[in-house]
Amino acid sequence: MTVAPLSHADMAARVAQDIPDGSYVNLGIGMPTLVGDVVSDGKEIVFHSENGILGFGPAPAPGEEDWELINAGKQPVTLATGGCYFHHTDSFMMMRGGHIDVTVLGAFQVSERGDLANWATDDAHLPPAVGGAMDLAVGAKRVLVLMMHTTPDGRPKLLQECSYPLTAAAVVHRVYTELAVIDVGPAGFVVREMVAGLSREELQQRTAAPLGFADEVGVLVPSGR
Amino acid sequence: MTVAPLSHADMAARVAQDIPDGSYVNLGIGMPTLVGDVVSDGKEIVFHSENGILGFGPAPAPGEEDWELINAGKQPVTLATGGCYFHHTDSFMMMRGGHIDVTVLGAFQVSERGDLANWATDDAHLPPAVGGAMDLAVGAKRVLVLMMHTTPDGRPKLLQECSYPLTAAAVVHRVYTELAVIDVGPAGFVVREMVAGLSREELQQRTAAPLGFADEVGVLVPSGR
Amino acid sequence: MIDKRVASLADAVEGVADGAIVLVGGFGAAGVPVELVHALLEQGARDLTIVTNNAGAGETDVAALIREGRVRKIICSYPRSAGSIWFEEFYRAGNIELELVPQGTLSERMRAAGAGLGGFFTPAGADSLLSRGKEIRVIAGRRHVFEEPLQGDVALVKAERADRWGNLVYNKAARNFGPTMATAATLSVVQVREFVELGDLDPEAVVTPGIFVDRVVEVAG
Amino acid sequence: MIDKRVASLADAVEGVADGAIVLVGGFGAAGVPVELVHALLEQGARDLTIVTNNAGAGETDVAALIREGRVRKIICSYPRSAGSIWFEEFYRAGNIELELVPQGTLSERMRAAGAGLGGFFTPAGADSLLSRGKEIRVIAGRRHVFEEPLQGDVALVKAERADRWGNLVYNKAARNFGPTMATAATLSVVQVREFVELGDLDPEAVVTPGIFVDRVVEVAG
Repeated sequence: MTVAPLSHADMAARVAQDIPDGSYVNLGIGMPTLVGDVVSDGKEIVFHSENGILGFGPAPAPGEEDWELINAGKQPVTLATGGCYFHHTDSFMMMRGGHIDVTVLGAFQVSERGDLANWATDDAHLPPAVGGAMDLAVGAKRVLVLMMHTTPDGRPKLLQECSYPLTAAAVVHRVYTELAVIDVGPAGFVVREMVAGLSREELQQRTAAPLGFADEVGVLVPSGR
Repeated sequence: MTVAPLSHADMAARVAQDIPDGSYVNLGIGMPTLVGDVVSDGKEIVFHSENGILGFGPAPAPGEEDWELINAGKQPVTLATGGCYFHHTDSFMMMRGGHIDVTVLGAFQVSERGDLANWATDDAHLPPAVGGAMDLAVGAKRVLVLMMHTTPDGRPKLLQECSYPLTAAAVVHRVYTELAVIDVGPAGFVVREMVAGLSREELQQRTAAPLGFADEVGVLVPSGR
Repeated sequence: MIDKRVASLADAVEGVADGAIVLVGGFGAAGVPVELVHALLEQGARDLTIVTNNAGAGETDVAALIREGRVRKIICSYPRSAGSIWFEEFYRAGNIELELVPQGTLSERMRAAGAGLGGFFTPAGADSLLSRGKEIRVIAGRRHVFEEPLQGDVALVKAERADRWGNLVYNKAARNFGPTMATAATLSVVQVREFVELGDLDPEAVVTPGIFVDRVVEVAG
Repeated sequence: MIDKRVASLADAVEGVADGAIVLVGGFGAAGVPVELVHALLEQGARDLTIVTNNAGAGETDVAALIREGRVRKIICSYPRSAGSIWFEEFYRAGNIELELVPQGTLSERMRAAGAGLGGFFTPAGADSLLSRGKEIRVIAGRRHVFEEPLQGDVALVKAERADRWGNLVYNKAARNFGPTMATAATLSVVQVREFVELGDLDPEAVVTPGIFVDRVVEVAG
């Protein structure tokens, strides 16, 4: 394959396009946090952090960190004008209760029914850890997955059935990878956009479930960032 | 019977004696509210109101009423120094969750097992109404009942079984009437104190369940108030 | 740009459908969104289910909705307040349905809806007639009754101050059911005494974060 | 006279029994009652069950309790933080029991205990391994799992300011689990940065009313 995949920054920017102005958004730890850096041009987005912040802003300047003002990834943040604090149980009311408009999560695997596996692998060496993933996956109005199309050793992450333990069943609405934007619906995976120069067959080879294609498949063009 | 029963004020004062310093107390509407007027001599008691106040104080001076600062009986109150406000769901956490040390409630009937009937009679003419009675009855650490010993037409209110619909089963710890202070325990009703001049037989006649008596039965003496 | 402020009471209640479940804040007279309820009366929605602690008194707010025949059913804990004449008249004539719920359960059922829970077991009322027909379970040696979440289509709430994001603070015991109802309705509508600028509310002291609020209208007094 | 202030950290944790269930606040480093946990280490209670979001990191607080062999079991949502070396070592050697709970369920289970509820149904985790052996119920077309209340014997919480009644306010995101844990333990112990006079806290902005607090100790910094 000679095509140029999207960079992480481009992937995040593509997700950001799909987040409407005025949304309440929870970003998972890892790559999804990049979305926060690119989403704000012209839109007013309120970011939620599971540890009790609604409306947090960008990282503070070096030396200005407040370790009692951190996000779910334990990184220092700031409070946006209009932001506020609340306790954990109230925070998870927001998450589980359908009040978060959009969540962007990383994933190990996504099935064509929208099943999400993002909390445990089959590596028994590590103690299991789940955090807020399950609450968020069942509760957000729209679950977007931002992940690489395959594992580092080339195995597909888009599957007919997840082999890893599920986080939640039938919750993912859309997947963003370095190669494509793919909807998950009653018809299984439907490709909406593909990176320039990639063939449908090449994308299917990297995907372990049958792909449908939209009538008009858009083209993703790397920005060079 | 020639004995002088306790006045309402004396009954309230007798209840107040049994409330330890530092207690969190919820007073039911009606006669129990009188306890608030007599409890404070030397003790610091924190009064809870179901509508979201902890630490309310006495009624305001006439003309100083704030109709957004009212108690469960919808009467204007004040806020004591150290008091605070919270929402209804949190307020009922306190009540149902075992955080209120003492509640003083009125009752239509109390059974010898401690069953409480204080929300509905057999009068089908009135629409039913329950308020916070059931949450409080199951949740307070100690449930004290303050009521007249018999109905206005002379029927006993202390019974083997309540004939009115129950508020909660086996919750009442002690009953205070104009005639006696009566514990409710595994042995049924046990009289702790009786008003001066009343015989055990006379008290039993006014009670529709067998009365036990403490080894030393104290004497209740009306204050004249 | 987020701006939940609306210009009029009519805008605030626009779109409430016939048959809606409407959560109405207040305990006694404190925290009742009187002007919003009157706007709903004007707006004309019928066949409503009203969830509120009391059943209205006198001729205003929920009592007026009942008097005008707009209320099919009321879900409340204490409909027998002084002056609840319209409720009592409709109730005796069989013209209004009543679902009586212990007050803590009423509040907790709305919270469960707002929190995305499927229901809960409570000891309150488990020994009473109000648990008839419901699942009873003995937990830790004690009878509990299963209670379902209570979700509203609309919540009408009164608060003290709001910013354009819909962050709210309340006044004293007028807070009561407001914060919970705001979480439990598809459309949460709030009347406030005063709009403030974004950033004017102390972030440590916001009681209802704006995420739970859809429309805010200023009603002086 | 109510005065919940105690003079020392040792007084604050006095009486914690072997085998106690101890709720420990904090998320990451924010809101962890480090000094109270160290006082518990000094106090010597063994065979503890610790309920906390993470499993400690480095050599301090919960990690130190684990290192010293005081912790029989940990109930948490995310024991795999950077630096959780003592937890990982004990876990691999089979010397500590782990009950993994989704974070919202962890918090909600403690709230249920504090609220006197017998448990609740949640959709979180209902499709997952974490619901194995638990009751599953389809409610409104969706799988839910039944979760039990989680009551502590002791809660260790960090807040910002307290008065002698135990009313608390917190600092920013250090609030996290503190308000819920304070409701859910038989003995709630709080370290605060500062004592204030009764009446100095805004009654509209108290986060934890004193009824949920038993002891408060001042720890500067």
